[in-house]
Amino acid sequence: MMSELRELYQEVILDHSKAPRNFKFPEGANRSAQGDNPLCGDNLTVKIVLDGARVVDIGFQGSGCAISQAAASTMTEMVKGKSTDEINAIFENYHDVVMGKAEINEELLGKLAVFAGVAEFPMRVKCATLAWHTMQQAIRGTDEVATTE
Amino acid sequence: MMSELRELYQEVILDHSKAPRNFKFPEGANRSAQGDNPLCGDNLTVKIVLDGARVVDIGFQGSGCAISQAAASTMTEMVKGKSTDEINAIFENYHDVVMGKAEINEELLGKLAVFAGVAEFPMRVKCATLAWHTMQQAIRGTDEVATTE
Amino acid sequence: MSTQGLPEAGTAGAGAPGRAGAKAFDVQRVRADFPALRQIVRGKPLIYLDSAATALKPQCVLDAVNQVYARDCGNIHRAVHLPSQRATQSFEAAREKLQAFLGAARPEEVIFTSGTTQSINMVAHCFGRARLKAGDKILVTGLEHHSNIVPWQMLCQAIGTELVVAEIDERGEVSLQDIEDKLKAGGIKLVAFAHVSNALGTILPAREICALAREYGAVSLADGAQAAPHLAVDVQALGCDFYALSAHKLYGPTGVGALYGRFELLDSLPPYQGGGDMIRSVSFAGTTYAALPNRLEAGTPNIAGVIGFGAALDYLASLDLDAARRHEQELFRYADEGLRAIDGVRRIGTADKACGALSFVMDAAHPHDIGTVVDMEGVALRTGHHCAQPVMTKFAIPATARASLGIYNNRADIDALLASVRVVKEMFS
Amino acid sequence: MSTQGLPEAGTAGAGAPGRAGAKAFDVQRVRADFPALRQIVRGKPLIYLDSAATALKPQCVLDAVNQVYARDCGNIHRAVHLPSQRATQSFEAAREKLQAFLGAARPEEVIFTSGTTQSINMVAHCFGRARLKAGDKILVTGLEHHSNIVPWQMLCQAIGTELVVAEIDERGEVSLQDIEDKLKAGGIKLVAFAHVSNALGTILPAREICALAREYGAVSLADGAQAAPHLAVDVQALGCDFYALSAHKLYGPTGVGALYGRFELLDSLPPYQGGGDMIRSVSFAGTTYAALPNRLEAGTPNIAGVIGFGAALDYLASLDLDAARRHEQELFRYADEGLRAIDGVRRIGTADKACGALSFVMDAAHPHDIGTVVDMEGVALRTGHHCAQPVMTKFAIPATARASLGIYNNRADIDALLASVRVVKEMFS
Ligand SMILES: Cc1ncc(COP(=O)(O)O)c(C=O)c1O
Ligand SMILES: Cc1ncc(COP(=O)(O)O)c(C=O)c1O
Repeated sequence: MMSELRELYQEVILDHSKAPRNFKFPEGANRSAQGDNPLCGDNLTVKIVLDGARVVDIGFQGSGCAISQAAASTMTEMVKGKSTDEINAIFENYHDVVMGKAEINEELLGKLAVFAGVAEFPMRVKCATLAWHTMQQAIRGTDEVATTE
Repeated sequence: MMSELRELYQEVILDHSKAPRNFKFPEGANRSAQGDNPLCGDNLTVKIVLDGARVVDIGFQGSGCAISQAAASTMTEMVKGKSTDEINAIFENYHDVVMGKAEINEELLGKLAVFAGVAEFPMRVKCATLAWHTMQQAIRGTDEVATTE
Repeated sequence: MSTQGLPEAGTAGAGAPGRAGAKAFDVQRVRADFPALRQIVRGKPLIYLDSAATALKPQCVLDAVNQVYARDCGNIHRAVHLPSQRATQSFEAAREKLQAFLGAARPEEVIFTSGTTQSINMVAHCFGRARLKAGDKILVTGLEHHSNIVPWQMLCQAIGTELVVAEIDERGEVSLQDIEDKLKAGGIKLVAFAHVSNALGTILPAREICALAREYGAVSLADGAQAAPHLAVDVQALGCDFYALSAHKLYGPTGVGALYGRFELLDSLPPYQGGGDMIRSVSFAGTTYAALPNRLEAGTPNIAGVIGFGAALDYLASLDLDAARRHEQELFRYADEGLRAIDGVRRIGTADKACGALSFVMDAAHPHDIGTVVDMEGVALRTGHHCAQPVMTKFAIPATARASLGIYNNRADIDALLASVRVVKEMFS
Repeated sequence: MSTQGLPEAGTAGAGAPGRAGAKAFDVQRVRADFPALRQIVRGKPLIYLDSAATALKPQCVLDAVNQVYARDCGNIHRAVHLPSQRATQSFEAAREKLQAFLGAARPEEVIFTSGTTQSINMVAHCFGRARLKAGDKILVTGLEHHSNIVPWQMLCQAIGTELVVAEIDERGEVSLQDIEDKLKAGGIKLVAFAHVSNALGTILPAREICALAREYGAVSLADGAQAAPHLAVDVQALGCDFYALSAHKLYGPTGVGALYGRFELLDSLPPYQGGGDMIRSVSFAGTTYAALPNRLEAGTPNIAGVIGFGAALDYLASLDLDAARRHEQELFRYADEGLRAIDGVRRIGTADKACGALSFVMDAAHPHDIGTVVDMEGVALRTGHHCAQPVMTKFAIPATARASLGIYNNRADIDALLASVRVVKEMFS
């Protein structure tokens, strides 16, 4: 049992949750969205410098559990500099992996592979995806609050 | 089992239900009340000629099952000419008998003893008491509709 | 032979009985799944002909409820622990089962309620108060259950809308022409009608009524409490905006029902009750509400009940429902003919298309006395106004005796009913 | 040693633990009555510390529900047949059991609902819309569950009443002086407060609050969802006008609750929902309503749920409840001390008088992570805002982890909790 837990809380995740990267808003951000998980109280704001269809810079702020903080932190590292098409492809695989619906595409996910353990914890899927939903909302430029419901 | 049924639907009851006595309103009635059983649709109106504390005349109209019609019919026969105190004493025993809570006081109930079988049929107690509740409402002179709830 | 009893084409999914290729329905096997049928009542095996009031439950429903209480005993949606996770998953799975059963487009269109009554009150409150105004009209029919009358009367009293009634004829049918005329006259913003009448068995032309409502700009609500157990329901094919039903009449637990609502419409409604689970965020400065379906499901729901409802839907899905419905229709016809053949019995509700419930009165005995006598014969049926007093008024009777069918009834049940009715006749004449 | 955990005198019925003559409480015997405790979760026997969310059910509740579905499967109040008779009798017997449990004066003062949430919404709707008007004030406290906030906010939005909040202090207590000041300022027509807080465990001085409300001409409503399982409730001694509770937190089924209302007040309210069973007579010309309790119980109720609730009340009546409550209080203190002794753990809610729930946060880990880790240790507790977001805001935390007690918990459960919290600490620091 404890091995599943180690699988969930991998070093990378603990590390990112304790010292989240890009935990500040980028200068010149032209896109922003807020996300929250009403059932557990997690909330975060993602701001992006979007140039055409490319995420030039990104940062976030907010509070949440280790999974959601680490997910946000690794996400910012992962998407910075990428096009929205590339980002969509990554999120699609990431989402399916944490839902337990697909195998990891290592090439696509890279470091994000550490989130595979989430699939064993259905109640934590939302924690792993909130930041991503919020980021996509920001890119779409809609004003709605993203939620994970 | 059928014997309980014969006990319930005694000849006297069937007879009164088919040919209810005092099934008309007495002339000079100075008291009236309406009763209904919202759950089964039975309803009746009782009118009384009350002289002081004595029921000089009484009649009823309405529709209902055999038990409720026979109860109303036998009631009118029973209370005509009696004082409200006498009537209360009769109803008290009658009520307790049909509820299965007391033995019959033959002297008091007379012909009403045929209703003893109702005690075996809890869902029919209301049928046996609606007319009585309505009559008492009429004597009290309140305007409310009597119900058996 | 009357054609009464044939299900409505298109929504009923049943063909003529005995047609080539139709599988036989194994009612004996089905009966074995219902533990309540194994009991002896008044010295005789129970003959249950009161399914329109509440249906018996198959063992798998008992087992599902039991499993929630004996194992997956956690509140839903909010905890990370395993019993709660399991309960949450079964709860949401039940929503998807009901979505499939009703043919709804999305699971969020299914709101769990405590029953048909609450489903209709929810529409009266949320849609009624938000969208209707004084002078607007609400059309109902003359055969409605009180649950589809009183909420509208209460709304009318609160906000000044008006109730318009499409009366029924002497067979217990509504007239589409009459409904169209009333819509044409203008002002009707909502049409609320029973898909099947609980007092008369009449199957209403639901698809046509919904189409008329839409044509004249009114929203439609079908009360499916009696239809869901007997007809194949497809809310999209019916074209209704709202559909209400109760689990306990559909072989499921008590205290559960559902409201289907077309997504865009449902999503535009304010919440019904306030409380846990229906919010996005609460503060004394201002509260925001959750998305569907949670917004309309305040508080801890009937978790075991909903999961048991899911088990009932699984059970129905495991049967050949077309065959079951043909079986019920045959039985309906058999009972109808048997009752009519008894001198002094008058059937109430003789619509061309009917199912489920057979009401009757007798010259010799009041319905209440019929009920007591047949109960002593071990036959459970219902007597009274069936929460449809306007129907009683229309037929100028105080009440009826009503036999109603479930998938577990067989010819022997009907034979017992007919025999017991003959006992009544003998006894009172 | 803190005096935290001592039940309120007068309503709690518990004395000091270990006092002379106090019977020992046989928790092992009680545990054997709860089938959910026999399961293995994550390879370990379930440690259930989430009773504030929903309590486990004793076998007799399962049996009672089962008996309704397997035998007494009839709708209530209207049929003459035997299954319906039996169900009706058990249903009304449950009302009398709850009357006794709450110390209500008459059975008609007990209205069955689908839960605390519905009970409070019923008062907001029926009392609120009939009796309050724009500008009237409603007082709640800062520790309320969303169920005792949102219905009032919705009412305020609908009719223009205003919400006044008696804030809590850093221990999670309300101030009677503050409440009196607010009442003195005028305009408050209703005081709605939790008898016990679900997030903090605080026991509110219910009797004093109700007396103040009465003194200043306001009606009082106590939300007893968390109090009923832990304190001896006597609505007449408390002097409250309304009392709301849920069966599922009181070892009973889901989808059932009740509203107690003082007869004269309750009897003066208009109906909540319209439908079957709540009417005296229905016609399109005009409908009249039934007497209490039926007027407020529209539609087919949760029959099996209510009867199961009756069985839960019987079960509680079979125990030495004073001893059970002393046992719970000792355990509460034991858990409180154990949690405080772990470095990096901070208890949230440290009122003088508390019971049931122990909230805490940790420096090392977010509550959600605590929940997942302890769940893997087989310990079920709850993490989140507990439907009390204003409490979280007040303490400036996103959420807490909450352990909550039932009569079946023992020291081993608390030891397991403490051990699993130490695992969390190790894991995240
Ligand atoms: C204090 C309090 N009030 C109200 C409620 C709502 O109860 P229910 O969800 O059973 O309606 C709860 C339970 O979550 C509670 O703890
Ligand atoms: C046609 C119809 N509508 C509504 C209802 C009310 O259903 P419930 O009592 O389950 O809320 C019933 C059942 O009595 C019914 O037959």
